[in-house]
Amino acid sequence: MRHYLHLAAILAVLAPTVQAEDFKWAVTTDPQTMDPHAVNSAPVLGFLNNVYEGLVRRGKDMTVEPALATSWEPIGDGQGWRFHLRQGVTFHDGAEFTAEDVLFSYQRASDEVSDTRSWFAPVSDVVIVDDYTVDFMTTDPNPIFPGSIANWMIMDSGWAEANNTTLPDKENGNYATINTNGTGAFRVTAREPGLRTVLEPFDGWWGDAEHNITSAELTPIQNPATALAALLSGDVDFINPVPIQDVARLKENPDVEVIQGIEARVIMLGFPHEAETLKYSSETTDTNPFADVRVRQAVAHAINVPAILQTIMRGNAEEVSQLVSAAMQGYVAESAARPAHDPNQARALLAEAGYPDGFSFGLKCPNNRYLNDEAVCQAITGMLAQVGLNATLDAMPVQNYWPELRADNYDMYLLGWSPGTFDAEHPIRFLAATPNEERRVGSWNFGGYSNARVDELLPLIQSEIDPVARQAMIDETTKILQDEVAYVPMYVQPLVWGVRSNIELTQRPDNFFLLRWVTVN
Amino acid sequence: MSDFPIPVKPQSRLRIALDSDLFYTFRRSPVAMVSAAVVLVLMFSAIFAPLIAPTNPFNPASLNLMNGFTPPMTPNAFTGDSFLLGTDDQGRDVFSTILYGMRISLFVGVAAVFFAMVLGITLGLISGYVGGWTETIIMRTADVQLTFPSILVAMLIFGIAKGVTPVEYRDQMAIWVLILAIGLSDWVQFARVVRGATLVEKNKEYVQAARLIGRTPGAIMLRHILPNVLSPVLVIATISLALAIIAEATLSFLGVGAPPTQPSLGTLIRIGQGFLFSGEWWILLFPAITLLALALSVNLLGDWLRDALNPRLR
Amino acid sequence: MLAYIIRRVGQSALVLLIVGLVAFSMFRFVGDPIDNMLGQERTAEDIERLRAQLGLDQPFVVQYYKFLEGAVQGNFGVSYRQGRPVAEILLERAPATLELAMVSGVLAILFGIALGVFTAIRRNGVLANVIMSASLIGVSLPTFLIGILLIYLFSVELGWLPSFGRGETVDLGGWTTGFLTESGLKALILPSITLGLYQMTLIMRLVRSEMLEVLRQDYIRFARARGLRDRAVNFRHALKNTMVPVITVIGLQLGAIIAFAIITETVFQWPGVGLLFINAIQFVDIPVMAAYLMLISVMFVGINLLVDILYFFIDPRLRADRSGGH
Amino acid sequence: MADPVLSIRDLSVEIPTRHGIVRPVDGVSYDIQAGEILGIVGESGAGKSMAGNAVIGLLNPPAHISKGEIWLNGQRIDHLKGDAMRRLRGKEIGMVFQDPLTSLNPLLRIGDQLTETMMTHLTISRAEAEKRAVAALEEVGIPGAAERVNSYPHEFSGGMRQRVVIALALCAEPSLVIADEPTTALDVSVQAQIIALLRRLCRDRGTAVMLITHDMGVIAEATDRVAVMYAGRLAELGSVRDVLTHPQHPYTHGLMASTPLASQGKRRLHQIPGAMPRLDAVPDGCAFNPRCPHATDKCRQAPLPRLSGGRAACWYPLVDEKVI
Repeated sequence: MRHYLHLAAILAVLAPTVQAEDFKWAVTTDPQTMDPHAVNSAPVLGFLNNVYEGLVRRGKDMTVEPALATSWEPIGDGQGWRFHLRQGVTFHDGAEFTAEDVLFSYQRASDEVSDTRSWFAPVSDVVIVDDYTVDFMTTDPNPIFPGSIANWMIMDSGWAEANNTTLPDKENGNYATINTNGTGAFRVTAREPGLRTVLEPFDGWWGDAEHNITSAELTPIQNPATALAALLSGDVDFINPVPIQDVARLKENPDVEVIQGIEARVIMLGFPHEAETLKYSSETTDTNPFADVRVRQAVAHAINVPAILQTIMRGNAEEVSQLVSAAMQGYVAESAARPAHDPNQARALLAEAGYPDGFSFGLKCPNNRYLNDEAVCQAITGMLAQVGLNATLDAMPVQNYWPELRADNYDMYLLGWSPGTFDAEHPIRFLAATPNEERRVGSWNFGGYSNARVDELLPLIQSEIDPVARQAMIDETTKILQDEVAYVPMYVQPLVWGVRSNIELTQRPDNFFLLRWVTVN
Repeated sequence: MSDFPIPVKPQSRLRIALDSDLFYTFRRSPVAMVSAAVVLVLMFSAIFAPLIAPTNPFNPASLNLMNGFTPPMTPNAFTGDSFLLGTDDQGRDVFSTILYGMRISLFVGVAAVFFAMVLGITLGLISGYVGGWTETIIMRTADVQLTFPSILVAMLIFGIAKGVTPVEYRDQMAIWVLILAIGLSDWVQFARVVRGATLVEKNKEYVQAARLIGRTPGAIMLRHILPNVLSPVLVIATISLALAIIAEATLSFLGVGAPPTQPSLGTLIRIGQGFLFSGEWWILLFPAITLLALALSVNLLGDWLRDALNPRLR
Repeated sequence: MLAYIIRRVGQSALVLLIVGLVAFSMFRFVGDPIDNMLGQERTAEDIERLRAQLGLDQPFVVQYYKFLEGAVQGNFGVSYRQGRPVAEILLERAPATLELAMVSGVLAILFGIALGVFTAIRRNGVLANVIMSASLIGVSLPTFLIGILLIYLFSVELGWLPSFGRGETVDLGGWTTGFLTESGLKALILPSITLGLYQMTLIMRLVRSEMLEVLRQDYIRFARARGLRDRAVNFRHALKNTMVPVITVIGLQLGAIIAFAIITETVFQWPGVGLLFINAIQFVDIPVMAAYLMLISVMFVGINLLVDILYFFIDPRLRADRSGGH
Repeated sequence: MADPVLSIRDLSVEIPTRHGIVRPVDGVSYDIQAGEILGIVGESGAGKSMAGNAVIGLLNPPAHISKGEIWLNGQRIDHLKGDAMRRLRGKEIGMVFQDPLTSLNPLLRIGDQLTETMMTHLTISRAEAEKRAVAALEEVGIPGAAERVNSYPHEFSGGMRQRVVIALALCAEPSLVIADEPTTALDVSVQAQIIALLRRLCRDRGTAVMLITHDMGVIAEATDRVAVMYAGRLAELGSVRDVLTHPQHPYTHGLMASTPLASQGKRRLHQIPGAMPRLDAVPDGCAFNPRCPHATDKCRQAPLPRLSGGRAACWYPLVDEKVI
């Protein structure tokens, strides 16, 4: 039996440190790994942006700004991009940052086992020009490349080799799964996966500190009521997200402030375009009404988005007509109008399509993925029922949801999409293009929506350097998707953060929380 | 006192019931009477919910989302509609939802307990009467079952049932799966009690006599042993009912409960707890009070029944 | 006695095997771990590759066999979610749950027995009846609601106690304890009440009914007829005789405490194995789920064994009976 | 004659029930002298145990003494409550129950049960109590008493356990022992031993004994006087020889006639027609009148004569009618 005691630990605890700059925050999901290349998910990348840095980064308004690269320019006529690296940067362990690390991080992040591999799909080669200059060669001209690698984080090659973590290991984990060594403004000093992660400012950071915190602690709190209680009681300084319904109450509370924004995530309904028949209908068993564009239009007209926003979202979200929000690059302002809520027109369209009495079908919905997803689906069920579309709602946890969608077990489904590149091309690639394994497109197009013109436009959009020409093609695609009602985009999910009143921080539209913009008063 | 000679004279069933000691102690216990009244009123309103409830919250077409979050007895800001107990996030009348939700809770609870009871009594009778390997297998299974916490059992069953049910039927399955899950996690105590009582009864003279005159084991178990073990079973059943209703609520909290479009009381509470801090207290409070009243009354009745059916404690 | 214990251990091993098999057969239905392990920009090919790497494409019997093979050697695999050995994670989390369960269990047993004896002795007293009825409130509301209400009252409104977590902990050679710090002790209060309330009610009611049963036994009448003091009759004679069934149930309830800790830990964000399990379900972390279920089973089996052994010490009759087999 | 150890005067016990108040003991009076064994006999439900319970103060609520007095060694005890009564139990009044298998706490060693009892009532050290416990067991004829004090009840046979029970009842040397059917649960072969033991111990110590039984054989064998109870009332009270051989009450007569006594040889047993009335439906007049072959209207109407001077509570006591 071990019985030795960490006296120092006890003493440290018994004499609480009197530092007002201790900052504690809570999120729903713990970053599952500390490896920046292992998992491409918002909780991981958002957190690691405090610890690791990329060649470029996004500012408070999402603009691409220099980070480990001080400047960059296209090479020749769209053959690639040249990045000039920042000098005098050191990793947390003291190692110096050089072009070697950039190449290593490219190799690591673009490996088959890396989840970030798709970022480098356009890249044909990476060439070290000198210690502080690196060229990224692309197969086609790629105008948005610098912005698309803003979350690609640079790891020290020497550290990775020394700790045998030259490749990420999702399945078994390795040194980098728990340990970090970035160049960022904060370094991880304690990591207890799923419980807490403690950070401290990195003294050797190259940038100017805009924060005043001396220590920060992240705790995942899953139950929203508990998280809110923790904020209200002052046990934490910041929670993300705040349950929508509590926004109004929190605003009245002088101890707490609510910071709201519009997230990039568009919530939409999807259809089984390819299916022969409905799966969950009690009477319409030999055909698929959703293959008819009029039926899809009817759905769009049946849904009263303003009512959803008014009640369930409590006026904290904005409606949207296309697959990206207005904050994204490539948003089509002239197509901003949503189909009006018009039950009569919906009924007329259904009659026209041959379903004057409507039909029954199954609506699948996650219940722990998006803000109030289940409640929204319930409301949609009610609205559709009013025009004769009798949906049976099946709401389930997200771990069951994706397999269901992949198995085509739905007649209609709810989906949220947040473009990782902040560009309209992203949803076109994943949601609108005809699914094609080889070309790596349409991987989230569960319904198999297919339009030859969209498929034709996508590669052109991807390689067009001229912003005007590119936007014209996006306009056209957006128009097609709207006309055909490929999806029914409804609203943009709101960002709602809750902070104690003595905290100042910055909310970035991608829902990333950066410690370097936090001030404790 | 139990050895006082008791005269046997023919009486009508009602007369027997009214004259019984059970009814007598019932009349003497205000707690029992109040609880019974509460349970009866709640059961009645649940059964006749479609007649009592002002709206049908399970019919999505009848809902107006703009009625959402209307406080009790206050006109809605947009629609001007007013509701006795207010509305929830979907604009459903809380009063109606409680009535319909109680229907589901009671149905799940009663059906689950009934299922557990039938299963437990059957297995208990068999293992007690037959003995040998049959008994060993049944009672070891019971041990395995006890080894597993009931909510975990329920979660496992829920998971498996979701998996094996054909997708077309999955939506209607939720309720039945709940019944199965709660019932299966609850049969052991019935089986144990019945087995114990069977072991005692089967050696009594009347059972020996029945066996001697050639009654089949099935008939002996049903006609002779079963009636003698019913009173402890009844007590367990009552308390299990309350537990089943709570278990359903807990499962709902863990995300494996009744579907939100047809919420049970537990689901209502799960939904309502999300509005505890936001000021819409009525969405949580009224279902919670109803559940409390229901479970408390059933428990109190079970308590009373246990004491009343145990003549030695009287 | 030894033969008995050996046989029990054998049976327990069988129970564990069955538990494992059942657990593995159901993992397929919990969901698909792949989606949580891959990001938004995964391809169908990525999915297949990862699935093959994890062995998820094999029949569950094969997966089960592989799990057993590892488990026998003390290797429970690597968490899909955390990429760390499951055994390590469980060991890290176990102290939190065990401390919580211990405090709740002790509270439940102490108050349960005391109130049970009280309500049995004063069977017709007003206070006893009030306690009996009031205790039912604890079992008439779902645990999660009680927890949330406690947080609302004591953390948010009154600000007396922390709303979540374990507070500061002290590391005693691998065992983190919350017993040694003020914040750790404070953090224990609400969760242990939430967790223990139900069990306390159960134990109290059981003790009461067993006491009533024992109090009308001849030997209690005989003890009274010998003029023994009430205290001696009630505690030395009566309470001791209620202990066999009470200990059985307490044993089972200890297991239930650990199981119900799932809910309490979720509500209070208590960093124990229950929370780990709930997270594992959410992320379909099969190795963690499997190991947790095995851990729970081992605990149950161990507790049951312990309870049986306790009988020997309490009831002299069993010491004679058991040698022949039972 | 010295003052009696126990004197019961017009004792009534009542139980309120939903069917009205029942009186399982109704106006009963009798004395027991030191060293005397009084047998109480009657059918089950006749109130004999209830009277014993009333004396030792262990009536189960809602049963209670409604009337009458109980005097023990010149002290009135029927109104004593709580601790005062408790001090008498075991110390002044010992009690032996019917079933030795259930009378002993299964979880405690018998030595502990003995010392516990003695130390409750006598100011003696534990060592002294342990010594006395061994002596007490020896006295009741338990072989190897010095070792057996450490045994648990289940390690004894039924007869041995009843000896232990007697040792327990007598260990604080009470002046009165109430033995409630002490042999009913025992094998016939050991019944006589237990009765003999009880008789010997009480004679030696001059303890008064109230021996409750329905077994006429035990009465004949062990008691000095006998009280016959019927429906809560005393039917007949007298010396055992008188009552057994010359019963004056028709009920006693019937009871004797229906009892197989060894002396009687083979002969058809007599039956009393009917059954004892429910206690909530005791007929007016003499409780026995519906079953009595000699009953007249007087028996059916007039209040029952109380047993005072005479032996039998009967308008028409049988005179010298031998039971053969």
